[in-house]
Amino acid sequence: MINKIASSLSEAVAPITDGSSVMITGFGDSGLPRELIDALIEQGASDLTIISNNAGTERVGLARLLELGRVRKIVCSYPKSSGSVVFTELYRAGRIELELVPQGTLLERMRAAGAGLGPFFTPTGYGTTIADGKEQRVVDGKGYVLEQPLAADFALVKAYHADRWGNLTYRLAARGFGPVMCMAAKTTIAQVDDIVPLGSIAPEAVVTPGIFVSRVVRKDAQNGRS
Amino acid sequence: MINKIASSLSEAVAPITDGSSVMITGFGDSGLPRELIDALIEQGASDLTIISNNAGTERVGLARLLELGRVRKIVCSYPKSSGSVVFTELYRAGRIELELVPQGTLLERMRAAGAGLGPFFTPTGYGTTIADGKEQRVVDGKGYVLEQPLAADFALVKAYHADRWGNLTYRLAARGFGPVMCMAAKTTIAQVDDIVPLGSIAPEAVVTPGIFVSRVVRKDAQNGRS
Amino acid sequence: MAAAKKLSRDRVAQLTAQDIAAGSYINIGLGIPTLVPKYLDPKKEVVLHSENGILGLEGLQPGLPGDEDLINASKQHVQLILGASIVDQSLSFAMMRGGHLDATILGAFQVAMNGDIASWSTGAKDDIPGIGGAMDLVAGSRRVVVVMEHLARGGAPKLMKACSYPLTGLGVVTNIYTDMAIIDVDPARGFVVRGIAEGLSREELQAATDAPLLYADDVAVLTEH
Amino acid sequence: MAAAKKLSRDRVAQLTAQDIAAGSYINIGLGIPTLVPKYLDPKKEVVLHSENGILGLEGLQPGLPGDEDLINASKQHVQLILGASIVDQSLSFAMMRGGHLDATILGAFQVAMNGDIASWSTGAKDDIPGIGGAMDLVAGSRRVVVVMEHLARGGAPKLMKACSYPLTGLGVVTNIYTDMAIIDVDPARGFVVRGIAEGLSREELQAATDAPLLYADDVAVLTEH
Repeated sequence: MINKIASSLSEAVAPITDGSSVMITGFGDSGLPRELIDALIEQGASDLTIISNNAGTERVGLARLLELGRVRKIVCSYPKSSGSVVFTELYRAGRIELELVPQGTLLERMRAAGAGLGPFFTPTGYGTTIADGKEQRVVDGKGYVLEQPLAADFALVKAYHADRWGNLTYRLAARGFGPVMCMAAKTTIAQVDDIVPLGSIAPEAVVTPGIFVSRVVRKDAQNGRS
Repeated sequence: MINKIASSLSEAVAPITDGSSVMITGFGDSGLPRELIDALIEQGASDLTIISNNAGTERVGLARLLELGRVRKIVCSYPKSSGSVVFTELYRAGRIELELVPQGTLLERMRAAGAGLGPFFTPTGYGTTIADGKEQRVVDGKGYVLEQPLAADFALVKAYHADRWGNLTYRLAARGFGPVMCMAAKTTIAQVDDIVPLGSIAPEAVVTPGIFVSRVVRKDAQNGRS
Repeated sequence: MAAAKKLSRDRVAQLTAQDIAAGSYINIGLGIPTLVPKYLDPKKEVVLHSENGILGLEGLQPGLPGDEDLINASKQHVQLILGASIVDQSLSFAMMRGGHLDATILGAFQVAMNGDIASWSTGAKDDIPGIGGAMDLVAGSRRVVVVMEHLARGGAPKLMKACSYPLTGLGVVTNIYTDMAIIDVDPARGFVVRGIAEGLSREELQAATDAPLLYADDVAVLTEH
Repeated sequence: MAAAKKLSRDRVAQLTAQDIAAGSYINIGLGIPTLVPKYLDPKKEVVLHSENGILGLEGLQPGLPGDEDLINASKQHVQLILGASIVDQSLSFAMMRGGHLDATILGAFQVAMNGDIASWSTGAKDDIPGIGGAMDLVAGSRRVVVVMEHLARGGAPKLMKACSYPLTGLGVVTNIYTDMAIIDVDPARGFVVRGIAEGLSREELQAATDAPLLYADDVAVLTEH
């Protein structure tokens, strides 16, 4: 019997090791898997590479992970949201590496990895500093930059409902980066509001099929509880 | 007011001109926009390039369009289904051009066009005759073929429900090629079982947003009827 | 130059809104563009796009509680309108890069007469860089409409012969709305003024602009009301 | 070679099914592979994938009417199981090419000792070519399992030193199940037999095979029942 349900948040993030690359969903404060991030903070893995659209705000969640010195490098499109104080401090002090990627390119690089494609040409950033050191090519009069697939060891994903096979739905615009990150990570861990019986999610309403998901956990599943 | 509803099938296909490229959804006999194909047969446009997974069966629908000599070229992955008698006759007689494309590459080429990407590297077909004349590259020990985006003038799509903005749902596996073809064609024409009031399709249940759709028509909307 | 000759931010937004065709799909960026939606005639059914995967949104009605899972690119709470759809973010960016949006309306640090735009970094040493969706938006939208103040805060021109800041996109800007003028970018000829703020002379406008200005046959006089 | 020494198509399918791990995601191709699902223990919850966008399907129960919008890659009517999901076809192929399927089980014209597979064209002049999803399946699946008769209809070998027909994929096949043997493909060493049909000698198996055969330490004797 397929059973991807983890009985606690700490069990769900247990396999993350030092040096791992970790994708984290979210757009600003929307779609963040807050409970999984807190479990990762508690878990202790360090020397992480974080792939996420933003770099955290205030001194909680992702920003707290940064502040604790657990993140070696961040790959993101927009680390300067108001309130991104921790990232700003670390970056100016030269204590964190930044790979800045246009948001659509970030998504497409993850999708390429998840879909088994190799490098691809995108018009985004052609002729800009983002293209420095990359192959550029003009096709039919339009300029393109060659970008590489981006995979990760883990993805922490905020979803809405899951069943024991890992089929997922998302709530409103929290869908965001979820479907693409689920494809691009070797191990995808999704936190959900509710775990429902197999068959409760209509086949046409499944947004991310369980084949892309390794573990699901209720966002309120504390240690020792299921 | 946005109103993409065509009052008849013939009105829906009216803009298709001689020499057009036309994508057609369907996998075997599933997901075929039969009524739109019949309207295209009646409409008369010729010298067409058809982009579809298969090449029609028996002597109806797409096969009938071929038999009438209206198709110059077909781009597909599998033209030899049982019952593909018309294609076989024309192909052996040298009276139709065939561009054979692996199915995943066909889908990905259309998606690239719809998503504004340039050429991309795919592992599919590396080292095979499909790669003849194409750029090949080995990245991290894995071989890839460079494939080009594939756009079209029109797409004929079988969907299930639509509203006046062109938001679409699909029924079961008839979803198939629909979402990708809607993106890749300049003008997308969708036939549906039912046209529903704006707002009837829940925002999270929309599979193809109206931005990718130009016209919708009920599959039983005959000439002069709405 | 007297401040009185400049149009208000709201008036610039209103002029921008008036030029948006009915039924258009539009992305709205930060800065003055955030004021554009309130001047869109609802009868035109202009559909707003937000890069995080929302098509068909409007500002949250006063008094309603915000929903964390419904925000726009400026991170403001929004609400869905009838006909709205939610997509994953890669499909949202396919809309942008794939030429499906009729226009993107955004601010900029600088625009060059060849249509180059610089909007993401001043290139300063201690600048925290951030691109977000801007490079994708300008790479694919059918029209790239810049809405901004004509001059930078210190009085430096923003409409340039060539941008000095790092570029967001090359040769992409089609139209510019500022507090002094409405200017089209002609790929062959450069900046072509088609509207000028009331009371502002052509000499004054040129003095506030780094690149040479051409004028359309019909130049509208832009009044505050 | 006596036909009695060959395993039946159903037995080959059964042997294939026994080696599929519980909870696997599997794609099933045409030919003998279509017989595999009926030998899968339902308790193993093996999830079948169909390239047209179905994950979680089974054969249509006798007496039920087929639904045109629910077919498999062999164009047979199927039905969904609990936990099934429907996706658009580009996502379905992302599953295949992206390494998300645990195995693809398909037929072939020829397999070479380096793992090359030829399954889509005999290269004959009047052959109507057709690729479908085969090239994508072999390009990405974690295991590529070929299930076929050991010899071609005319008696020619199908397990080759090198394929003579146009290739579907290079160096991809991991395991082969035939009516004579179960053979693993070792990238360094070539064909390694780990099961041989009861009553068949190693000499007879080699005579039916173009490429040299190695043997695993433990070679199972494959009985019909």
